[in-house]
Amino acid sequence: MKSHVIVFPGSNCDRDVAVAIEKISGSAPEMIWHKNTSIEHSDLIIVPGGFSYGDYLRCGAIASTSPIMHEVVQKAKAGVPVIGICNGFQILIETSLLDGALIRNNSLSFICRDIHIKAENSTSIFTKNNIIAKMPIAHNEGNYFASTETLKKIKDHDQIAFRYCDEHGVVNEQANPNGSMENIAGILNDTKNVLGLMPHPERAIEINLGGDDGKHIFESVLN
Amino acid sequence: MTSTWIHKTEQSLVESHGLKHDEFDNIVKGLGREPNLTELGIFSAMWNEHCSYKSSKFWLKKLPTTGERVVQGPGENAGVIDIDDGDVAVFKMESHNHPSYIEPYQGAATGVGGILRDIFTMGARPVANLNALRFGEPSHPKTKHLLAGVVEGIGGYGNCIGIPTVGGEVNFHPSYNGNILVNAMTVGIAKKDKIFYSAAAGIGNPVVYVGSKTGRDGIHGATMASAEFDDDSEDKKPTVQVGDPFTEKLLLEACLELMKEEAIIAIQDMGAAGLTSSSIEMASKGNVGLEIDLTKVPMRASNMTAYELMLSESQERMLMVIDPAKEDMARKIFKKWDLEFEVIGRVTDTKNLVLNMHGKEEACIPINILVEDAPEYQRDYTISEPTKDYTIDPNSLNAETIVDDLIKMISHPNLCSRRWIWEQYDHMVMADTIVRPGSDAAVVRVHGTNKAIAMSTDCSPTYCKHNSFEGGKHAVVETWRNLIASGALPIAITDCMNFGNPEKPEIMGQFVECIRGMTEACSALNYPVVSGNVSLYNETNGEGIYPTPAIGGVGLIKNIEKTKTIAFKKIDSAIYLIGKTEGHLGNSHFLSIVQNQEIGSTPIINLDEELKNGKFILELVNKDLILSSHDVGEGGLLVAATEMSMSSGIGVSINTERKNHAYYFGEDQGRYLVEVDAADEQKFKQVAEDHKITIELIGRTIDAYLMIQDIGKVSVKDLKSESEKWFPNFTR
Amino acid sequence: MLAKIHITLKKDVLDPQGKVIANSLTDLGFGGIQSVRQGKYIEIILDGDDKNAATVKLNKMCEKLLANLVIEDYSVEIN
Amino acid sequence: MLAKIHITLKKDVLDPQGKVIANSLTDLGFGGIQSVRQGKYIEIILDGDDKNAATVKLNKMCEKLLANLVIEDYSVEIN
Ligand SMILES: Nc1ncnc2c1ncn2[C@@H]1O[C@H](COP(=O)(O)OP(=O)(O)O)[C@@H](O)[C@H]1O
Ligand SMILES: [Mg+2]
Repeated sequence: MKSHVIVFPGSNCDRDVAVAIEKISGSAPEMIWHKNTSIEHSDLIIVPGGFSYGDYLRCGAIASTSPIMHEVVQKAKAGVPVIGICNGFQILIETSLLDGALIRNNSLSFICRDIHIKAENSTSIFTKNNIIAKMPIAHNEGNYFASTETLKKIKDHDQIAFRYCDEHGVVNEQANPNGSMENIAGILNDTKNVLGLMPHPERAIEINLGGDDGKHIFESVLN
Repeated sequence: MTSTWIHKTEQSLVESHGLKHDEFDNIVKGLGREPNLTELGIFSAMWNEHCSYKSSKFWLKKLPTTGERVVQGPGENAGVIDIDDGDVAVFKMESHNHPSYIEPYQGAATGVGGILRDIFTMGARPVANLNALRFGEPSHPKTKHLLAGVVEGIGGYGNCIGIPTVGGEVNFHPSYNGNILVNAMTVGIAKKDKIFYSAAAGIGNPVVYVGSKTGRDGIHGATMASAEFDDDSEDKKPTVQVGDPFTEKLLLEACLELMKEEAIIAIQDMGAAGLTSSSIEMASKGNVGLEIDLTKVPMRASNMTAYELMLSESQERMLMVIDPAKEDMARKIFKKWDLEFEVIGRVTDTKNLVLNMHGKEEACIPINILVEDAPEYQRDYTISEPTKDYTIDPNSLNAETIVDDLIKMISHPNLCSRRWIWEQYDHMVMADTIVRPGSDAAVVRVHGTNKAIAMSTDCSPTYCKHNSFEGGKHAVVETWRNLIASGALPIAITDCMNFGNPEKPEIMGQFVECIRGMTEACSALNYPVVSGNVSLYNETNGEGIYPTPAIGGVGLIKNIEKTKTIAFKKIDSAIYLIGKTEGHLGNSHFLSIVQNQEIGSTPIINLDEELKNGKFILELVNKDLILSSHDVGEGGLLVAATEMSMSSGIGVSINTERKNHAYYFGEDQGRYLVEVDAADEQKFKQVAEDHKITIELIGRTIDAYLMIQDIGKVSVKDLKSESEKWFPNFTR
Repeated sequence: MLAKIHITLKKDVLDPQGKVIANSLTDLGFGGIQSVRQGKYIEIILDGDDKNAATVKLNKMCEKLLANLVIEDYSVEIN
Repeated sequence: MLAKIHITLKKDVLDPQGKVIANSLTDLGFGGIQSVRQGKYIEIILDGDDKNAATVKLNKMCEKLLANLVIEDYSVEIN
């Protein structure tokens, strides 16, 4: 099992995700600096959370043009599993690996709290554990938006990975923390090997941190 | 040197630099000539209250600053304490009051940026931010804008750089209507043998500037922080600094990367008074001189003068003295992080600060006159009589209103849930937050270990106003209790002394008394001061703020499994009150919130009792005899019990002998509520008896309701929604 | 050469910020506000004085980085 | 009535975003960039057709809410 974590100058969840992967899989991922241009054989690439370039201009925009992202896109197209978490999700969206856009939370404020998500697609490698999971979100721009056609397309192709829900798995407006269309918390590409999600599974890997539901998402890929 | 153009007749120039006449005379005496403008600017920056501590130094020396675990006390960028295994915690609190009043977002953001640099300058990786905030009354027209801006600014900076903001406090009081307080605290972790200091050394060694370019930001910021506000101050706006948290993140990583090499001889962040204070601090500590070529300073604006370069407060910059053999390696690291790296000068043996620009000498000042000759005042002070006690007629209060009064209290801005604030802060990044905001202390694990540090900030300004001595004691003790209640061994504090104009004897008297109170508490609890900050002249149009010695306490939890939170853990546990309850309603939240009057005396703390009860709690923690614990503070017993319920959803049925307001809402000191598993009750009582601790069974946990026998009940869900609605409604 | 770039949200894209600004303005007593949309305004100072070449370049900058064409439109203007 | 409002940072105020955008454009191979400054562009649709009255109102909006006069300048234009 060989995994890689991409590190941008303003990434700040890179260490957290590396700790989580090592804890779950037993082997530490390799950290890849954004100025690198290639990644050798990889079983999983993670684009972590943070503020890659301060979130200046648009979240993820500047990072998406970095040399390493060109390689990540190639790998993704070749079928390598890729997960973008929070800012990583924003970056994957900006590279067009994933559809739609992430705009300002409808509250206009940063939100850091535990939420629940529910796996919608149960066929992808990331969602086969089919869970209702509690984990934190921490973002300013996690409000998922897609045009009517795009939304139809991702639904038709079963690309919605997770939706925000309440603790019992009910998807409703109260459970939507940021205004995302149809409570979308995470989506897949059409070949289902690329996942982007706003919640932070790497912050939910042990009871001491408030819960370990995040493990399921990694376990379903790592095992 | 040609400029002898300042004549004493040009008093306005001297005055506009905030210097008194005799201070100016001392400059002339020290230099043997009149200073030029650049030099005048340097003296003005160094000798203002903010940098020189001229009114407070004499009194600060009285604080206890040593202890078994103190590695570095006050005097460096931050204090350092030993947390075992070769690890240390590095921490400090700092004010950014005036800038935050002028521009709340940027003022608060750059306050966070500044305190972070103080911590990583010492070689520590910051792991937690806290903030102590005071605003005017909610009905004041500026309060909403200031609150929203400050909270967003703190979050904006901390979230971006990726350091969790895990705690703090906030109060509203009319005394802050025209002068809010924004105090930011950062805690970092380092290795004990890898701490970096600021003393320059090695004649000829390069002085290196790193970080952002210098612009005309905040010129005279440090002087402004020491001047009273008047109605014109809002026009002094163009000097506001803008924070760049992304660059700070780069600077943090670059500095920590370089610190792994043996390259840095001295390092100092550029905070207030930028290049001036950092260069002088380094030279003075190292007892050497510095020669700087200002032409080399990376500049953002064109045509900057020596004066502007020396006084600019552009953010995200550092000054270092490095080993010349490591210069190329160091440069490479900073280039990798896209930061400026320029050798701007050398260490000299002249003991002078010499500034050149375009081949011309712009200043030459002996360091010792800047530092040792800095003014120090023992200002006159008068101590106000503590406010007298006030006895409330027990018959005037009807016990039937207790539940309604409780709801009024927990939904009041000074006692309600702060969730709206801390949900805007990323309090979990770095994945080591063991106890999140909303409990007594925040608890953050030392990465890769099984131990943690606990942190809390506190101060009750109304206590300090009505009895500055007891108020000073209280602020220290309250943080201590919060650490204890979390299961931590309290180790040391940092302080941020926010007061009015020290030239007024009654304000100076408040300062003196608060220091005396803090000193007593710190000594009794073996809880020394390792760093701090003083912010004076917090006044608007002659009205001083309430004395506000904000305290930040840090403690150690050796095994995170022993951490305690305020949340009830299960149904059917016994709830015990530790400590004596007389029913002290003077100067309480009950009176201020429910009766709308600020009267009566500040409660008195018995430090022996305090120590005894605190040690008892720690013993219970060690013996695993309690499930949860909470200190009884603002609002008294019933508010504390309610907080434990709200934070868990578990209810409590209270059945006590005394059933009156004074009992339920009195703010007697030295008390805790603990939850004891029914199976452990006997053992618990035995330990209490062994230590002669006053305990009182007040009730048992139940499902979902707060019930007070013979008085009334209310659901925990309703309490929670009452407690959580004020902030969102106010800021909508 | 000074280039002025306007980046605006596409018509059917939700603008939470614009909506909140509109509400706040109304709350402040400003009547008659039908809608508010917030966009970006970027000023770039470029070397040289070939306006045509610059226009081509600026359009590319917008497409590659400055605008997100999924949700945004842009316009370029050179003084 | 469509009003266009530009909000820009005052001259000497640091623009962290502009700096990062300039670097990133240069990294992408766009040469000759001297500086980038990022501001806001707000479009407001207002009832009525009295341009003078609207201008007064829009200036007030900028001062009260839209612009942060401590660090920003603004300009108003009505079509
Ligand atoms: N400005 C703030 N920022 C972050 N957390 C805060 C802030 N103000 C209060 N809190 C958190 O809310 C909780 C309650 O605060 P407070 O009422 O001051 O507690 P206590 O009385 O126990 O000291 C604490 O966990 C505290 O850290
Ligand atoms: Mg407490």
